[in-house]
Amino acid sequence: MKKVYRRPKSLKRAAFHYCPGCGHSIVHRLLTEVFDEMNIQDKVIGIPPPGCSVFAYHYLDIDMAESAHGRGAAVATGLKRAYPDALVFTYQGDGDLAAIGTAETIHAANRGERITSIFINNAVYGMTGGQMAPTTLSNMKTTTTPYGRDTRLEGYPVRMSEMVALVKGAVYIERTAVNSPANIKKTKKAIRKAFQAQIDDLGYSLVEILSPCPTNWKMNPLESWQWVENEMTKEFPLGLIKDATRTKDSTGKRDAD
Amino acid sequence: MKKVYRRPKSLKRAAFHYCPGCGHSIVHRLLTEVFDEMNIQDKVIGIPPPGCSVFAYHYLDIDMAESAHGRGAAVATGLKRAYPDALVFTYQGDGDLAAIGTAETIHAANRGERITSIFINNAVYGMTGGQMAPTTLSNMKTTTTPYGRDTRLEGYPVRMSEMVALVKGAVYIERTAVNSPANIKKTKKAIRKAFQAQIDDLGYSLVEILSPCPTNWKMNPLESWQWVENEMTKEFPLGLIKDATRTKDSTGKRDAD
Amino acid sequence: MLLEQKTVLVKEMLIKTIFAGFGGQGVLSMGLNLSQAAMSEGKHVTYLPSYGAEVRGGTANCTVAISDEEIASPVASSPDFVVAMNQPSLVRFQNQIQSGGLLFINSSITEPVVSRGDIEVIEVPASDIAEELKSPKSANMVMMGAFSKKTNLVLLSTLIEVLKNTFKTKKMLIDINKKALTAGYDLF
Amino acid sequence: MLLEQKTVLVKEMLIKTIFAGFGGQGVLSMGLNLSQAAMSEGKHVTYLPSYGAEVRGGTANCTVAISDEEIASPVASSPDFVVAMNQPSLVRFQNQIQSGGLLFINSSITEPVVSRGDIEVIEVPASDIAEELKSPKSANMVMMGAFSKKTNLVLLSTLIEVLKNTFKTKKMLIDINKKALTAGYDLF
Amino acid sequence: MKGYIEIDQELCKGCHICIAFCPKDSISPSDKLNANGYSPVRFNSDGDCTGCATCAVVCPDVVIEVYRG
Amino acid sequence: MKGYIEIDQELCKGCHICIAFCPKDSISPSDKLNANGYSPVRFNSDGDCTGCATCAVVCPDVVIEVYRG
Amino acid sequence: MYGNAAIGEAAIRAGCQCYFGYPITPQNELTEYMATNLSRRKGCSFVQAESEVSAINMVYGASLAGVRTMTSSSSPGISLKQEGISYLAACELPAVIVNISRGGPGLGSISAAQSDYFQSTRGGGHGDYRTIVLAPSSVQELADLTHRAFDLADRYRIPVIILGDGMLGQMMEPLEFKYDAPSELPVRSDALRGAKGRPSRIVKTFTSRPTELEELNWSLFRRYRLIEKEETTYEIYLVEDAELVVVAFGAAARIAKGAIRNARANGLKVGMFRPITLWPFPYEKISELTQTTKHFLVFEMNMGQMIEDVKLAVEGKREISFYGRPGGVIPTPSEVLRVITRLYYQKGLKTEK
Amino acid sequence: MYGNAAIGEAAIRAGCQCYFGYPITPQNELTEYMATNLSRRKGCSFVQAESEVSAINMVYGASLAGVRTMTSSSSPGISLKQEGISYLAACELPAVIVNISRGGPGLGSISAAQSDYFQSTRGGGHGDYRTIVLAPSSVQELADLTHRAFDLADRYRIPVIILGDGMLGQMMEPLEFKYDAPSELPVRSDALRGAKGRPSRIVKTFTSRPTELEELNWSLFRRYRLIEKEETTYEIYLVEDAELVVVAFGAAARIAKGAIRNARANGLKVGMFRPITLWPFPYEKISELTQTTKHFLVFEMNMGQMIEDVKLAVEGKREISFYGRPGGVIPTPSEVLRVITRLYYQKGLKTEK
Ligand SMILES: Cc1ncc(C[n+]2csc(CCOP(=O)(O)OP(=O)(O)O)c2C)c(N)n1
Ligand SMILES: Cc1ncc(C[n+]2csc(CCOP(=O)(O)OP(=O)(O)O)c2C)c(N)n1
Ligand code: SF4
Ligand code: SF4
Ligand code: SF4
Ligand code: SF4
Ligand code: SF4
Ligand code: SF4
Ligand SMILES: [Mg+2]
Ligand SMILES: [Mg+2]
Repeated sequence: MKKVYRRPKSLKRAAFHYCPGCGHSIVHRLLTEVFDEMNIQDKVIGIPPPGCSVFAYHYLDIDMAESAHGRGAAVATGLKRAYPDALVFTYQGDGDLAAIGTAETIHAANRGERITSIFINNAVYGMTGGQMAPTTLSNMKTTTTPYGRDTRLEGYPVRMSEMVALVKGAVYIERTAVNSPANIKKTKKAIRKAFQAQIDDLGYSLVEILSPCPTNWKMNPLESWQWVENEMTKEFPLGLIKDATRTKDSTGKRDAD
Repeated sequence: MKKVYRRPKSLKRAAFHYCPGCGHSIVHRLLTEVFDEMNIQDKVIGIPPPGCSVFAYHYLDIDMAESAHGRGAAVATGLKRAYPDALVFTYQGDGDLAAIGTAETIHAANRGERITSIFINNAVYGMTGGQMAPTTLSNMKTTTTPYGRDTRLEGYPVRMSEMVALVKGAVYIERTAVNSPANIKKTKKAIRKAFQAQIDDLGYSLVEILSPCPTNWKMNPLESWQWVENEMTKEFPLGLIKDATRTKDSTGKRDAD
Repeated sequence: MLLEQKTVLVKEMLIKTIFAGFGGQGVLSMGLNLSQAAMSEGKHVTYLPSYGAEVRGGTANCTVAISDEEIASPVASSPDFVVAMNQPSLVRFQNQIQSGGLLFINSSITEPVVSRGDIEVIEVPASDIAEELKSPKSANMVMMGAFSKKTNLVLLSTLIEVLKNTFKTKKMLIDINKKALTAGYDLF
Repeated sequence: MLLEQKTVLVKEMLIKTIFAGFGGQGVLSMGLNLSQAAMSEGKHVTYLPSYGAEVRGGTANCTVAISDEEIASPVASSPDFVVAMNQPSLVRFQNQIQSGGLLFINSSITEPVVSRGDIEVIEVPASDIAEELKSPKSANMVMMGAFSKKTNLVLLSTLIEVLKNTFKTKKMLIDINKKALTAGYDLF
Repeated sequence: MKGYIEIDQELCKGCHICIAFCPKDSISPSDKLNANGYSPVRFNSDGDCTGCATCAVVCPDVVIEVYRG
Repeated sequence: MKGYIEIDQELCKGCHICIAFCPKDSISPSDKLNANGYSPVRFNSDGDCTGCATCAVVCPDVVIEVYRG
Repeated sequence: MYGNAAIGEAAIRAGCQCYFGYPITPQNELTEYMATNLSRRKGCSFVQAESEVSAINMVYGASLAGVRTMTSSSSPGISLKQEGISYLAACELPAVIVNISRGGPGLGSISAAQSDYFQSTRGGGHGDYRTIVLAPSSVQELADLTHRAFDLADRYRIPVIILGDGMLGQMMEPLEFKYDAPSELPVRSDALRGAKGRPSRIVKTFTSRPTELEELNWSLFRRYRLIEKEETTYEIYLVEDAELVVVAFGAAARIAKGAIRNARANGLKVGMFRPITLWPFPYEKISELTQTTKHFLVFEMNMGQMIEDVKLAVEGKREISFYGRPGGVIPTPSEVLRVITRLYYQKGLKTEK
Repeated sequence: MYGNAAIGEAAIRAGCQCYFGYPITPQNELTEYMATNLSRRKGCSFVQAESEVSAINMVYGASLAGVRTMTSSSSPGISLKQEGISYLAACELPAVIVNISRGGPGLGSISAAQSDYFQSTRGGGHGDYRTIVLAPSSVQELADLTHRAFDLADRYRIPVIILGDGMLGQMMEPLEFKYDAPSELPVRSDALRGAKGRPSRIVKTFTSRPTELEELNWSLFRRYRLIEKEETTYEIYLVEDAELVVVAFGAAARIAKGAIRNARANGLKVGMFRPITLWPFPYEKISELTQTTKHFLVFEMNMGQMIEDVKLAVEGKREISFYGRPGGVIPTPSEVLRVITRLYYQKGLKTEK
């Protein structure tokens, strides 16, 4: 018999430190599958965040550098400006990208930095023990919303991707999930498109990925995968949010919308 | 004969330090007219920014406190949470609100803080000598875009109000200008509505005001007023951007959109 | 030489225990129970859980220090007692134990491959006994019973008092945990 | 007393001038011209413009220090010379001038109400003369001409050389400014 | 004359915005300078000012008071 | 048997996601523990695994290799 | 009660009305305690800010309104607060800032360290200003000093930093609260609450006249001198006859104490000096000790920061040695005992007869 | 050329490839110089960031890519960069950070001050780290030290701070550049540029093993010791026979020099010591001076910060006086002369025969 599925080449042989059922490692795998398929493993530079994925460099066999919390887009900007031949991506949690990193993300996108952001939306601060994230659902309990997120005091789940879509330098934005075979495959496609937009020198690309966090949601893995489907996608509808890759030529002269 | 126009009561008798033709002082006057008419002079607390309007407290006869650059919305949040009886507003430039203060603004709006932001968009950093602002128009020359703003490298004019409108805690957002009698009157109305939203405890309100900066635009005052009309409003269309004050009851329980 | 002896002398008044196991095994509760019991017996106590990223791997541990005097450090680099509820904990901590110390092993799910002769290994089939009691979750209390018997650090009765306090409103839990404690205590 | 004298002695080698006026009057150019002229005559020179919020009010000023030695501070709290191109500048700076110093006044638009007798006031109708020359913008150069004659800080010819350099490509401007300089120089 | 205005000559900055917006050409430039170095504008009392207050609405420095009646 | 899979017993975290998604019920839970304290799942070689690789696609820990043919 | 929770409870009992924070290990339990226990108190407010920068500026806002307010974070987050702290100090606004510090620099480690001593005592922000810095060394003291921090902040209109560390924040120890929560929350009389029945007020530092800012600096420093005089606090332990004095603060001090107990048992005349206020630093008392003590050992969980203050106090009169472990390594009492013992014999100090 | 522009031109000539900045007075001319002159250079990049926090993190990114990179700001903006600077130091990434400082604390004044001495030399960020700090005192030196800053940053893989002030940044003085721009821009060999033909690389500090972080700290400090040995720089002026030595840096030093020239003319034996590297601070040389000098006067445009370093150097062997003006007040040479004269006679120092 033929081996039809094997570990991607760009994925190091290390045991993931993530909790059982966590979405982070799926996204890691998809990234490395894309690197292998596009043959860009030796051009890619990744910027992982403080967050559960802080150790991403233990798994992805590419050049990587840690960034300060929320500053991925700024670090990637500096790196890409200094060395435009690289393919630079940030890997960021929802606390990282949508709270402390709001300004960096929006302005890097607006400048049309030729970088890609992989944005893991798990509706909580995973690493620090399950505090409210900007993306925490209304009434959802977290360690800092012990009585449920009260939208009157704590605000509403922030749809960061829709917001970023408003700036012209962002050329490709899609929201996917890693909670089913079909969604996982779509996520991979989206990641591929995002890197392609960067290779084509078009502008900023972002893939928001709804990702289960069974530990902080206090569910078993399967429940958490279902919760993504049943609850999260209601607030964060899956699908393409913006695609200006066709209307925009690579000189960037034409506007994206 | 009857005096039909006199200086507002809440406006101190001090000579403005602004350049001839500048829009800041018009907005100051409108604010004090609104304070007088709504009779809220002794309830209002203002947070002026670093920027040309840093000395706003020399003119507005109300409690005021300076804030760090960009942090107006956070300061106002703290103040309002500590003393909800106050009517709190931030006064912010486009550098202040739309660059360094991006995150503070968006998240205060999202939490639906009961505060009002008066956002002076003059397409440049006035105070520091005319550098590019997030709102600088494409190809516009500033001291940091001496060859004109190159959207491929420096990004596009950011429409902050439209972005803030996406978050649910923001209940009233309008863009006006102070470059003609009609627009000035509309601006006053908008300011009034914004404070009313706060009084009604509905959420965050924002009035973006296109404002001439003859000095840094290197125009005479009248040219600058016309430039607002002919150039700025093309990129920043005037009018109501969001009004959820009617659909939202004061318990804040009902969603704003 | 003299110096060394004196040092040991003083140290004898201070006992440090590490409880370690998988996230779900209730190792932190064991530490808390012991701490509260020791406190109510009038001792100086510190309790220090593992925290942060360490927790991510699915294992947990905590350190309890008990003394008649002020406690200098809540950290135990060479604990007097170690309670290993699973294999990785056994592997991680067995070499740190102080010479002459005690190592408690949940022998139901752990192979007692211990590589040193200067410590005493106490095998407690805690999970099995808890299973027998139809309460697999209280393996930790079985272990605590055994621990209290072997170490004499705190009285069994104090542990039971603490339990009553912890589960104030949940009478059923008090009973089952008390049973588990006693079962462990009576093992030796 | 002796001490004081010596101090003055040393200080004589260092001359500080403040140029002040409205934003549009070209006071910064006056300072730059003087600085460059002094530099090309081999002097130590510092030039310090006003900056930041100060500029907002519509007034501007700059300080030029010229010396045969290293210059300690580019700031002039008591300048030797002040050139006041408008009334507010006159008001602001006249009391700072060093005893025995010179105060140049653009008398076309300024009333020389000077309240001290220990300085010399030089009235230059700079705006009027510039008007006569059909070049209202070059009032500043008229003043520079008068300044150079009265102070002997730098040669008129050096100032003209500097002008030539500044307006390299704009021949017309050189001529008109040269005319203005000379007109000011010839006033006294 | 239906109306008239008073312009604070010391605080006017001579921006001429009021002139541009006055529907009755009732305001004119001047070339005298005030203490701040600006040329304040002046009211044409021989014009036909209606006291419409447009000038006051646009004046950035709030130096105009308007009378009507 | 059209296909089969290999599960790395030491790295499997026993999350049972693969079980939930396998269309052929070819994976089963176990209650033995590996060194990391997890109960790895095992392949039912008597099932009718098609080698569809769905399990590998969903496995968060990338511990499944799939054979078909 | 955990150290972190102890701070939270003490703050509530001190009348803290508004807490603004942002998650970061190892201080999360404090933020969570406030979310659980402050958010539902009448008139109180808990906000999880979008960043540490935001949180400190919210504190600034709440302090403007005259209430007792607080934020907490750990090392990297405290770095982000530096601008805000400088503003608080400049505007003479009281506030309590808790740093449950961790290993650095950079993202570092989440284990306990004392590497933020300079940042806390020398002002990591811009400008000439000081903050009071309190260094607790037990859970009880975390609670007590939190209460004191609020009092000091109000009394001197100054930001007060509580410099703890991951070990203190995470550990549990017996604890007794000495105060109940006040029935009415305190409000400062100089609060900005609208200009009702009084002239409007301005809080600001910006000026185009440097002499005005200079005057502010002088007035701040006059107050700082007063604080130095009134509030300097320290603990001494067996120093009377000590040939060797260990100087340590916070967690390091309790570790040192353990070592010293053993050293004494071995006949070594060792004592301890523990600054409780890191600023104002007890220079005078240490200077006094130089008359009786032969040698100083500064022991810190960092590469050597407080040692500069000890040197400034000792002024070359006695020799000073240093032992430090940075990065989040927590030294053991017996390790410190070894250091003490070695040093003791090296320097030829006299033992108990 | 203005001081600010001089830094910009010197940076370009030093091969600076990427500049990231954010407007703030009094350093805007530097940002603008880079916008005008760097943005159009081949292979170079100028970015006006959305904030100072962003700018320093862009610098971090560019430094990762191995190029010479720089940011500049003034006091409040530098406070915001503290976290980023700590990361740069931790990850051993070279970078040049210019602080054209102004009056503080808070928003303060835009006039020249030296109140950021502690922040620069003690690490305003978290963790045990140091940055080299260069303090120019003329426009020529702004240019020269900028060049040196890039060299030092690369040689020691360390962030280097240039601590200027508004006076130096805004003034114009004759100036000569000693280097031409390199024809090829330098790239460090340890750059992250994709793992082509080599194993992949990781740049990070975070660890769950404190001992790993401790090792990093030790290795940093070994390098710091080397820097102290090799790179300490200072200027001495008429100290040989001086009874009184004025210690001053940057702008204050040039003012002091003017005062000293006059003091000498009056027969007072006064000299000056000017640290050019504020870190590493020239402790040894000052310590040496205590043998010949009777009294030290520390003169700073702040409330007294460098004086601590002078005290650490002098170790109580000589008396030290302080004169400072904070908040952006720029003292005059004659004011300093008055201070010197008064002090001279108060202390009964010997004049020239
Ligand atoms: C300046 C700073 N603030 C806070 C932290 C602590 N911190 C580490 S990760 C994190 C957020 C984690 O949440 P998220 O970004 O959603 O990632 P996840 O762990 O959920 O994948 C925080 C607040 C930090 N490292 N630095
Ligand atoms: C942290 C910090 N960075 C930068 C500055 C300098 N600064 C003062 S005002 C300002 C921006 C002014 O532009 P804008 O907000 O548009 O206001 P305007 O002057 O145009 O009204 C800047 C960058 C500062 N004071 N603090
Ligand atoms: S805490 Fe959540 S996000 Fe983090 S590893 Fe565990 S499951 Fe994944
Ligand atoms: S610089 Fe522009 S915004 Fe500032 S006062 Fe002048 S005109 Fe107004
Ligand atoms: S009131 Fe109306 S008519 Fe009269 S001057 Fe003003 S704008 Fe003109
Ligand atoms: S608009 Fe006002 S300031 Fe401008 S010229 Fe008219 S009166 Fe003067
Ligand atoms: S390959 Fe398909 S059928 Fe076979 S075990 Fe995996 S999911 Fe089941
Ligand atoms: S999905 Fe993977 S890790 Fe989870 S149980 Fe199946 S094989 Fe094991
Ligand atoms: Mg998250
Ligand atoms: Mg602006």
